[in-house]
Amino acid sequence: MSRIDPVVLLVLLVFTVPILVQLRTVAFYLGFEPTVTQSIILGLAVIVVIVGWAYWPARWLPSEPEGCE
Amino acid sequence: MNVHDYEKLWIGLSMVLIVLFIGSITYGSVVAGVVMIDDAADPVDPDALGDHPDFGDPGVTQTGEDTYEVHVVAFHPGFNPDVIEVPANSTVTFHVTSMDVIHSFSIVGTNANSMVIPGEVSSMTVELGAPNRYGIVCNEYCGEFHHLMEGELVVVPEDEFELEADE
Amino acid sequence: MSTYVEQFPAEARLVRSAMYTAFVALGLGAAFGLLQVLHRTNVLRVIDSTDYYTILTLHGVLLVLTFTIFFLVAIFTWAITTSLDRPLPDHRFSWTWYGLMTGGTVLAAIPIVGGLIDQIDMSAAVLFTFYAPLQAHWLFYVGLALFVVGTWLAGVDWIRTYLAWRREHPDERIPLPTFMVLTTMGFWYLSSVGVALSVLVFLLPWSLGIFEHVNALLTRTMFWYFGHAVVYFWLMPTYLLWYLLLPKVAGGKLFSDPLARIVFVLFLLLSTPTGIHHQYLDPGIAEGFKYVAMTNTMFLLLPSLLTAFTVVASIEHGARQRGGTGRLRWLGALPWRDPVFTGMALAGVMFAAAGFSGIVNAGLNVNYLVHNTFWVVGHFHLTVGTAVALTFMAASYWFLPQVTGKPLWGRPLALGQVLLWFLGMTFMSNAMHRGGLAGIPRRTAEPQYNFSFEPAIGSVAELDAQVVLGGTLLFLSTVLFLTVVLGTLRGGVDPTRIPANTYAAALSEAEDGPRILDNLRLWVLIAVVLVILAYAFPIAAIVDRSGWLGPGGSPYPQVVWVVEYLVVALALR
Amino acid sequence: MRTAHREIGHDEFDPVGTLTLVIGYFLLLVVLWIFVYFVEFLGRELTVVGVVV
Repeated sequence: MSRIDPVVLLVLLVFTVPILVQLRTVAFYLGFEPTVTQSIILGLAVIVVIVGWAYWPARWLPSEPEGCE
Repeated sequence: MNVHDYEKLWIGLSMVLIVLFIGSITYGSVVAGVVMIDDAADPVDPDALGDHPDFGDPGVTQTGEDTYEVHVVAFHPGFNPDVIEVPANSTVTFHVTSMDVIHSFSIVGTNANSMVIPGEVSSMTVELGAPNRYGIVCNEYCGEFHHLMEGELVVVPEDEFELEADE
Repeated sequence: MSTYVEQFPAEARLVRSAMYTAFVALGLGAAFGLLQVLHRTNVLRVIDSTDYYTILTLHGVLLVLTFTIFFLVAIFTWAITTSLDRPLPDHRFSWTWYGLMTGGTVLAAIPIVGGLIDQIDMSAAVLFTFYAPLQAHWLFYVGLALFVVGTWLAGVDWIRTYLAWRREHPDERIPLPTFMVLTTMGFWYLSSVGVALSVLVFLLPWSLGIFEHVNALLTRTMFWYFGHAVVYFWLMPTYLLWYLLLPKVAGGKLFSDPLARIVFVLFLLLSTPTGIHHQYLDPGIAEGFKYVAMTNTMFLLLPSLLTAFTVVASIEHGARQRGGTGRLRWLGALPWRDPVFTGMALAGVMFAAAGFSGIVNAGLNVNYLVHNTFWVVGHFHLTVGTAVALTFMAASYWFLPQVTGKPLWGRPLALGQVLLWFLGMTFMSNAMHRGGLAGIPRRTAEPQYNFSFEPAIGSVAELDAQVVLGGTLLFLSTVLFLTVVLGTLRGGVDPTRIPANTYAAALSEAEDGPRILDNLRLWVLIAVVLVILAYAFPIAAIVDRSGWLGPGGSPYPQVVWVVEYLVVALALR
Repeated sequence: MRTAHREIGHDEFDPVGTLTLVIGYFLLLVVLWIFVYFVEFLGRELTVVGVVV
């Protein structure tokens, strides 16, 4: 089962998008200049990590019951 | 009235923000010397610009050793003159007015940006550095050909600059 | 405990009609928005660039006047009748103002659409701001005036309801929803007088040929006298929903009723004497007046920052009552499955982002950086285009069942719709802000010039791609919204499946606040004084410079201009 | 769907999460403002420095 409610996960993923978009802006000002493709790949990677976290079996992590309705 | 302590703290922080914003804007005006377009120039008659001593023959004039004036007439859809040539490392004052509707005179990628209103003259002084080329656009909708309205500011090396014969 | 349509069947009909009008405007406006996005970025061109501005005028007028204000009258009618628990006094009067608003919209739309049709010698491609000497057909001004008069009469309707209630309850505190409606109407009357005078005294006679000239700077100043307050007219029903509906759907109570009142009083006082901040770069207005407008505007941040705290605390209260814990983990306990909640919460997040770009716009000299660039478009698509529009759409998922008695259809679709809006706006507004910093202008059909723009990040092509992606998602989101609306309307009536018509109670109640807060006469009086202080001198100075009817200047468009254009175009070749 | 609902009254509710969020917002505004005002704006060329009529 997922660590958080799938709908909450969906909202979380949508919410991640503006953060990723603005991180790209920050990256440019810090001197990194990722191309559009690199940015998309990086963004997808972050999303995969979040989804992975949500669905990874919570064996060795303390279970977090809140949000699981 | 009971206001929660956290909310009192937030009201305090909000006031800090407001003071920070007003403070840095005042710093920009007083210390950094950024001046707003204002009512310094006298109004003109947009129907009689041809008879105006400066706008009747718009263009660049020299007013001092390194100081120049540029008179520009905006109209739908263009600027007269549309290419402005000035020397590098000079101080230039633009005077822009409109012979028809409201326009803007905006030097792209810089802070020189002004509304142009018929009957009023937008006067602004800027300090130019090294040779460069800047686009000029009208960024206020002025009619169906608004998107064609553009010009260019060319900053040429001092030794290549020549005033056009003003006849 | 029952639904609104059971409590007030006649008012529910009025609220429904106003909402449907708003939805039609939203659908049309969104379609024109998509056309613009695709045209501007040169992806798909079905119109001429010269017609772009007519489409833009329709997009602006339909969305920021028709959609928002029709939705506002729906919300306000609901708020007054629900909180005072009494019907409107005279339904014929109510339908009169609704008719005036609708008729006004149609009359104003005729010449705008006429501009697209060659056989009709009418046009009104003057955009939402209709700056003279750009001239519209006189029908446009008549329609606009009728629309505004309609909103004035709507206010009279609500005030009459309130006064009738007051006679029966002489000592009670004004219920919060009614308080919000009355303060909002206070500044609406105060500010819309400016645009009404401008239209009736100057622009309409001028469009009929009675005057030869108008004073461009004066009419522009009168427009902005109204033009900033109008954005708060869109925002106040949004705030009302954030204060009254959002805590309820989050499962909590409003954190503080007195602070909500203070916020609305501050908006009444400060939303009008700030309009000159739209004219920082105007010649003919002294820097001192601009500085005063800037400080007023910065203090106008206060009620919005207070709102941020109160609304978030109310939501947090809901989350904790639902079992949420921790410093931030409670966020996960919120009802994210509910499109009403999620839509309004995401709208609030985007409004927080808009707060920043708004401060830059308001920042006197820093305005040189962004004035009339794409940045501004990015800003108001976050404010009116998301904080307001997305809140209204999300609230519709609660209101539609209330006013029709039909349960919401397609709840998952509705959730998808609000998420899609958030995604689309993320891309579109981000690209617009960044394009603005690179100097790309707003309001242009072809941002391709002989020189090129140089964004600090990425390329113009990349920004264009983001605008197209965002605009397309936003259009799809609107289509989804209308689908859910139609799906709901096609369903059967079943009030048992609809929550009762209530709004959030308060943790700190009205009685905790001083009684002076309810003294609306006093606040309106102070608001009038502030407006006179802020505007008497600038207006006097403008008139002193060039007279009431201006220094000259002919109306546009005229045939001679087309000829002149051809000459210029040939010369440029 | 709803988890166990409990009533929380005015005096037992400290909006600590709200405080956290708004302080985060405060810091974000300060940083963005300094960046846009002092770097983007004052750092640009061709600033209007006066009016010589």
